[in-house]
Amino acid sequence: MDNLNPSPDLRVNIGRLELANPVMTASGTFGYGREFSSFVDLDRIGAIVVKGISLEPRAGNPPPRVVETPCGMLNAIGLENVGVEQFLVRKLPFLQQIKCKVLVNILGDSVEEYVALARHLSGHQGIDGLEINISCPNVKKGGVAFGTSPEMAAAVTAAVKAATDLPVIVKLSPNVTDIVTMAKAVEDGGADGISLINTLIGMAIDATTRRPRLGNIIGGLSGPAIKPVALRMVWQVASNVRIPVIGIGGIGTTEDAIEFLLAGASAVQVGTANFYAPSAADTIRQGLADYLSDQPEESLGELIGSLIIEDGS
Amino acid sequence: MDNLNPSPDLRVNIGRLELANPVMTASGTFGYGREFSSFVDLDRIGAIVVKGISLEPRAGNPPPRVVETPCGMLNAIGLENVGVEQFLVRKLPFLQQIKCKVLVNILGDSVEEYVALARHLSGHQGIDGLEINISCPNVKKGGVAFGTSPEMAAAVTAAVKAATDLPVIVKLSPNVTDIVTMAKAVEDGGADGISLINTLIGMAIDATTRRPRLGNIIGGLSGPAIKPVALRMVWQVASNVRIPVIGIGGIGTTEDAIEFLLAGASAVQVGTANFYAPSAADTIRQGLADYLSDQPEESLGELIGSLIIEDGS
Amino acid sequence: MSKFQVTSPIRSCSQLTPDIIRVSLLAPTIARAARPGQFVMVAAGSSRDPLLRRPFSIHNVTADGEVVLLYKIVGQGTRLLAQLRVGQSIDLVGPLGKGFSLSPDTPACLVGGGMGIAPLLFLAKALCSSPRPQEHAILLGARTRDELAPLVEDFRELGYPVHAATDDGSYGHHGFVTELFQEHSTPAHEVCVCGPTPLMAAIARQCLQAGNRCQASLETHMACGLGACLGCTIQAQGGGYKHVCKHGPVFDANEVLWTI
Amino acid sequence: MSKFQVTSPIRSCSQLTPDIIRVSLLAPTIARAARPGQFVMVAAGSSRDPLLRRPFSIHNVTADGEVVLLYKIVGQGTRLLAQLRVGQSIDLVGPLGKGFSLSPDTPACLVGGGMGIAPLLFLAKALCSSPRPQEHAILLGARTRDELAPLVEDFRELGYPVHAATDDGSYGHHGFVTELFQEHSTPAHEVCVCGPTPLMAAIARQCLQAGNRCQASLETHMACGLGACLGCTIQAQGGGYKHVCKHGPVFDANEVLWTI
Ligand SMILES: Cc1cc2nc3c(=O)[nH]c(=O)nc-3n(C[C@H](O)[C@H](O)[C@H](O)COP(=O)(O)OP(=O)(O)OC[C@H]3O[C@@H](n4cnc5c(N)ncnc54)[C@H](O)[C@@H]3O)c2cc1C
Ligand SMILES: Cc1cc2nc3c(=O)[nH]c(=O)nc-3n(C[C@H](O)[C@H](O)[C@H](O)COP(=O)(O)OP(=O)(O)OC[C@H]3O[C@@H](n4cnc5c(N)ncnc54)[C@H](O)[C@@H]3O)c2cc1C
Ligand SMILES: Cc1cc2nc3c(=O)[nH]c(=O)nc-3n(C[C@H](O)[C@H](O)[C@H](O)COP(=O)(O)O)c2cc1C
Ligand SMILES: Cc1cc2nc3c(=O)[nH]c(=O)nc-3n(C[C@H](O)[C@H](O)[C@H](O)COP(=O)(O)O)c2cc1C
Ligand code: FES
Ligand code: FES
Repeated sequence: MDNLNPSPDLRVNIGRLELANPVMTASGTFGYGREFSSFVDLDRIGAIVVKGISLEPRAGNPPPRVVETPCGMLNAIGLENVGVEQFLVRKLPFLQQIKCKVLVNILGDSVEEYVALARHLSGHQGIDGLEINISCPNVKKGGVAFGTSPEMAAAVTAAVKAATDLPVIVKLSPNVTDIVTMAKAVEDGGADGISLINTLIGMAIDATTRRPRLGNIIGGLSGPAIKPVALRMVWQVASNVRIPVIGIGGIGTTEDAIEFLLAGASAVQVGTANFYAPSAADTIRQGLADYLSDQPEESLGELIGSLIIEDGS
Repeated sequence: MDNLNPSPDLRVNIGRLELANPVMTASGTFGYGREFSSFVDLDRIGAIVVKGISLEPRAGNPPPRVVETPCGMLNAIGLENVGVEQFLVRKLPFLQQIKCKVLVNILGDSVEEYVALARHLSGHQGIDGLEINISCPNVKKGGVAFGTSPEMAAAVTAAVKAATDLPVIVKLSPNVTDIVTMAKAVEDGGADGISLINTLIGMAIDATTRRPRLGNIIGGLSGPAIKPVALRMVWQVASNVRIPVIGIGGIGTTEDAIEFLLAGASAVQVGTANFYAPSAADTIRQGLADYLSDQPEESLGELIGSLIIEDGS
Repeated sequence: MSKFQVTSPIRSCSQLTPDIIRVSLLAPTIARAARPGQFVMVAAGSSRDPLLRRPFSIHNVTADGEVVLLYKIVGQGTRLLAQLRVGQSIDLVGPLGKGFSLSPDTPACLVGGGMGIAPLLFLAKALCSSPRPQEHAILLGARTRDELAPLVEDFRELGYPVHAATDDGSYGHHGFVTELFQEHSTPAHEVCVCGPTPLMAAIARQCLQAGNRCQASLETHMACGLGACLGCTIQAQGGGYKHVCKHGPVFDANEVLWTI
Repeated sequence: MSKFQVTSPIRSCSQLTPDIIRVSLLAPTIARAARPGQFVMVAAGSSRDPLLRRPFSIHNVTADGEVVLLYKIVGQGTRLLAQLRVGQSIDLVGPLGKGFSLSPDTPACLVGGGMGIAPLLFLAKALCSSPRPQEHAILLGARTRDELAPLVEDFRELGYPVHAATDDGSYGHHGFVTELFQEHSTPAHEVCVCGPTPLMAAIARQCLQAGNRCQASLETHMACGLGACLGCTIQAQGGGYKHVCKHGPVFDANEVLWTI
């Protein structure tokens, strides 16, 4: 049987950012790309989002930092990173050599820090966009996370947009009552796209030692366990904003990726799956091409948001 | 080797409600008790919380109503129940014959409905307490769930308390930005205890049919997948309220139960585990007795909240 | 109405086709209590992924306490089950649900399609002791000879004549089992059907027209199998819902709202 | 620095004690690239529970492309691994991390406790070709004879004299391997230690005092093994953290802040 569509068009746009295909890797789960070069053809995936970068280097949290949970894991890395200066000197040169797009995930304690990061990171060949991690506490506002206040999220988005010409994606935290309000706030703030979800806040206890299993007590839950929550939020957000949405959360197979695309995501990020299946991003990229070659759609764009909802029920 | 503690005392109190042991079964996962009488000695578990009851019978949502997810499941039962009248006539007589405590989970569209339910259910032998499910939308307030507004949650708690002499437990929804604020609101409203968590909101899509897997599109996520979120919320709430907390979420083994007790729960509810391990409640009750018989503590009460947190880290 | 949870050693196990498997499990309590049309909930491994048990009809029970299942590998759970070997155990909960109810002296017409044939063998065995077994009609359909021939043999061994149909014509009638039904059923037959929903709906409609009593064994997604989760709903004739694990899986065809 | 992901058929598999297992896996690319002290990340089954791979030291490699692992059943992942049989496959990622580095003409003292003995066999084999192999000291400890004797044999087969200690005195010296170390190490030895943290900390301190160079192979929880998750931290001497999968698992003992 002939394929309906032998050379499917996998390109997608996130605002001005054009990706060869919708498969990205999630911040903090793919290092700076190089770590996976034995397993993934870095020239062929859609984009890499590098580990969150702050103005100054951060040492991160005391160990243990990771613990497995049912179909998931908790991490309390504590945003360990080399800082923006070292990133540009030590990590960017490798990233400039690969063909896929590179987004830098940024994090700060105040709006000013985000702005300074955006300035630092603009105008470098090899950096194609910024992803703002707003799950961080705003030290000036009593430590409330940017990602739980629509006003603060909109403010940091607008400030970063004003400071850079790069496309700006805002990454939402799922630990909120109303994800759609958050999404609309960052859309109004001028975001070029929205990525979601970051990790759910969780905890694990060792019944034998009677102690928390993480040095930081609480951590971020990721992996297949959270996929249903992520898919719901992506669907809700994509149905209510006009800017592109990037789906994240438990994506490990081609089928997972298709589900997020159907729900309205224009692209997906592979996170925890990189750990247990280091070639997952490559496999999913190829899987999407194979899938689409058997479908009536000629381009992947037509798949986005094409979930069929029976009415009347 | 002798047991340190050959006949451990498993009794716990939830306000005025004294339970023989801390193992309860979660609403909607244990029917009306009878369904599990082949697998669990109903005279020996701590308490049964029956399926949520409304004033009028409800037919529930169109199928499919359940779908499996990684280490979890989504349900969109839609609160199908026989209504309070039929509950009293058809279900209560069996519950009156068993020795464990019985809590009735109640749900409504308005404060008035909750109050009417509380009145209806008071003064019957065999009903030992009420658990208010506040994950329901408040029709009069534009459909916002009681469980996402501290004011509405406090109001419904206070109104139910005023309408009944029964102990009143309020069951919190985890789909909120700040679970501690919700917990304090219902504590201020006069709750005798707090149970948490209800299900996380999730969604599943069938990539082949391109349709949602649930008739209701979205549903509630339960099972081991959500345990880390539940444990975190129980720990946060138990550390910030003075009333007893009942831990719920992914509990299927004795170890799970101990973790929730260490985090500060005075009792636990076994939910989804009843489906895949129908004798889970019995196994956990026995497991707790065995565990405690090897520990220095003489009573289970001493275990509650005894998580060891190293400071300085 | 006794139900049991039993860790059941695999006694024997055979692969009828690459993806259809028959497995015999030692579970005497369940075997003794089981009635044709009832099912068991099977734990597919000890991991929490997959989390839920899978429902399977009781295909047969033996005098020495075995419960026999017949299943097709379709997904993660059945794939895991198929890896288990003789000597390893499978955890069963059962027997569950409401089975077929037939008056002993009325002739029955059993109609099975695909894996829907599974419960009918147990039913056919029970009917052997009825006054005039030769009046019963057995109509079985599947996609190909491979899938159907070994099952037809089992019914023939019980002494029944069997009418077979395959989609590809490789065995018996070339076509659907509904066509066999038009040919071989009589107005006197009580009809018991199990198979894909379109098959059951078609047979149910033909029975309604012809005035036959008809029972159908339905499938839905199930979480508990015990009547507790209320997840296994089907739409009932006249509005509202019924629960397959409790009111069924065998329903009088008139109780069901056939939407296909 | 090549790393591979390989679906590796089990070639052979033996149970040294009820909970210690040695398994040989066909993984030629990994076997060729592996250096003593490196590890592999092993997928324990195809289900997503457990989700993460498990790290295991490379116990040995063979000329015909086998990677040998030695592991103890301690939890869900190792229990699942132990169920696999010859012919079935295990998915490996490796070789990973930084192994031991020894100058070829310095005598070495290998100190292993419990499962920490695993990587030392591969190391000892590499040392066979050093100028004066008889100058190396091999000191191994475990809880009981059962756990230790078969491993000691492997080292003796390589031609080394081995000093053994058991906690219960059932084999070799009655006591700890640290006591053997005091007796048998010389100031000239480069020390390589792997075992429980208290053992490694004690050896590291003794080496610091005596002026021996000491390398220790550390364990932490790992999610990726590839340097990407930053989860596998240990506290470094002089502040800050190091990552076991990338900067280790073998560290110069001076790099590590020993907190026990
Ligand atoms: C009362 C009852 C009796 C059954 N008896 C038999 C039997 O005797 N032999 C047999 O082979 N099968 C039988 N089934 C169907 C069987 O339960 C499913 O095939 C099995 O659960 C699939 O599990 P899985 O993990 O392999 O597939 P999954 O990965 O769970 O699913 C694979 C595909 O099958 C669909 N599916 C899964 N479970 C069901 C279900 N319960 N109903 C409808 N679709 C489903 C899924 O949506 C998916 O498309 C019966 C079902 C019921 C409800
Ligand atoms: C670099 C490295 C090399 C190793 N080499 C070997 C080896 O050659 N042979 C061997 O038997 N074991 C080795 N281990 C330890 C091995 O990885 C664990 O025993 C294994 O992951 C346990 O998996 P499980 O699912 O059976 O246990 P789990 O159920 O995951 O855990 C059981 C218990 O072990 C603890 N644990 C699990 N993983 C680790 C870990 N990585 N570090 C410390 N504690 C842990 C848990 O906290 C728990 O208390 C090595 C570990 C590392 C980091
Ligand atoms: C170890 C680890 C580190 C992470 N670090 C970051 C980070 O630095 N910045 C960020 O925005 N998200 C970070 N995340 C979140 C992921 O990018 C992703 O949003 C989340 O893990 C959910 O996707 P998954 O289920 O596919 O892993 C991290 C996740 C993990 C597991
Ligand atoms: C099928 C199903 C039905 C439920 N029905 C109710 C209900 O009627 N009222 C309620 O408060 N919670 C209901 N719940 C939520 C559970 O009581 C429990 O809070 C939740 O499932 C988390 O616990 P678990 O992970 O142990 O299942 C239901 C859960 C499931 C799975
Ligand atoms: S499967 Fe749970 S009620 Fe039927
Ligand atoms: S295990 Fe992931 S960085 Fe070391």
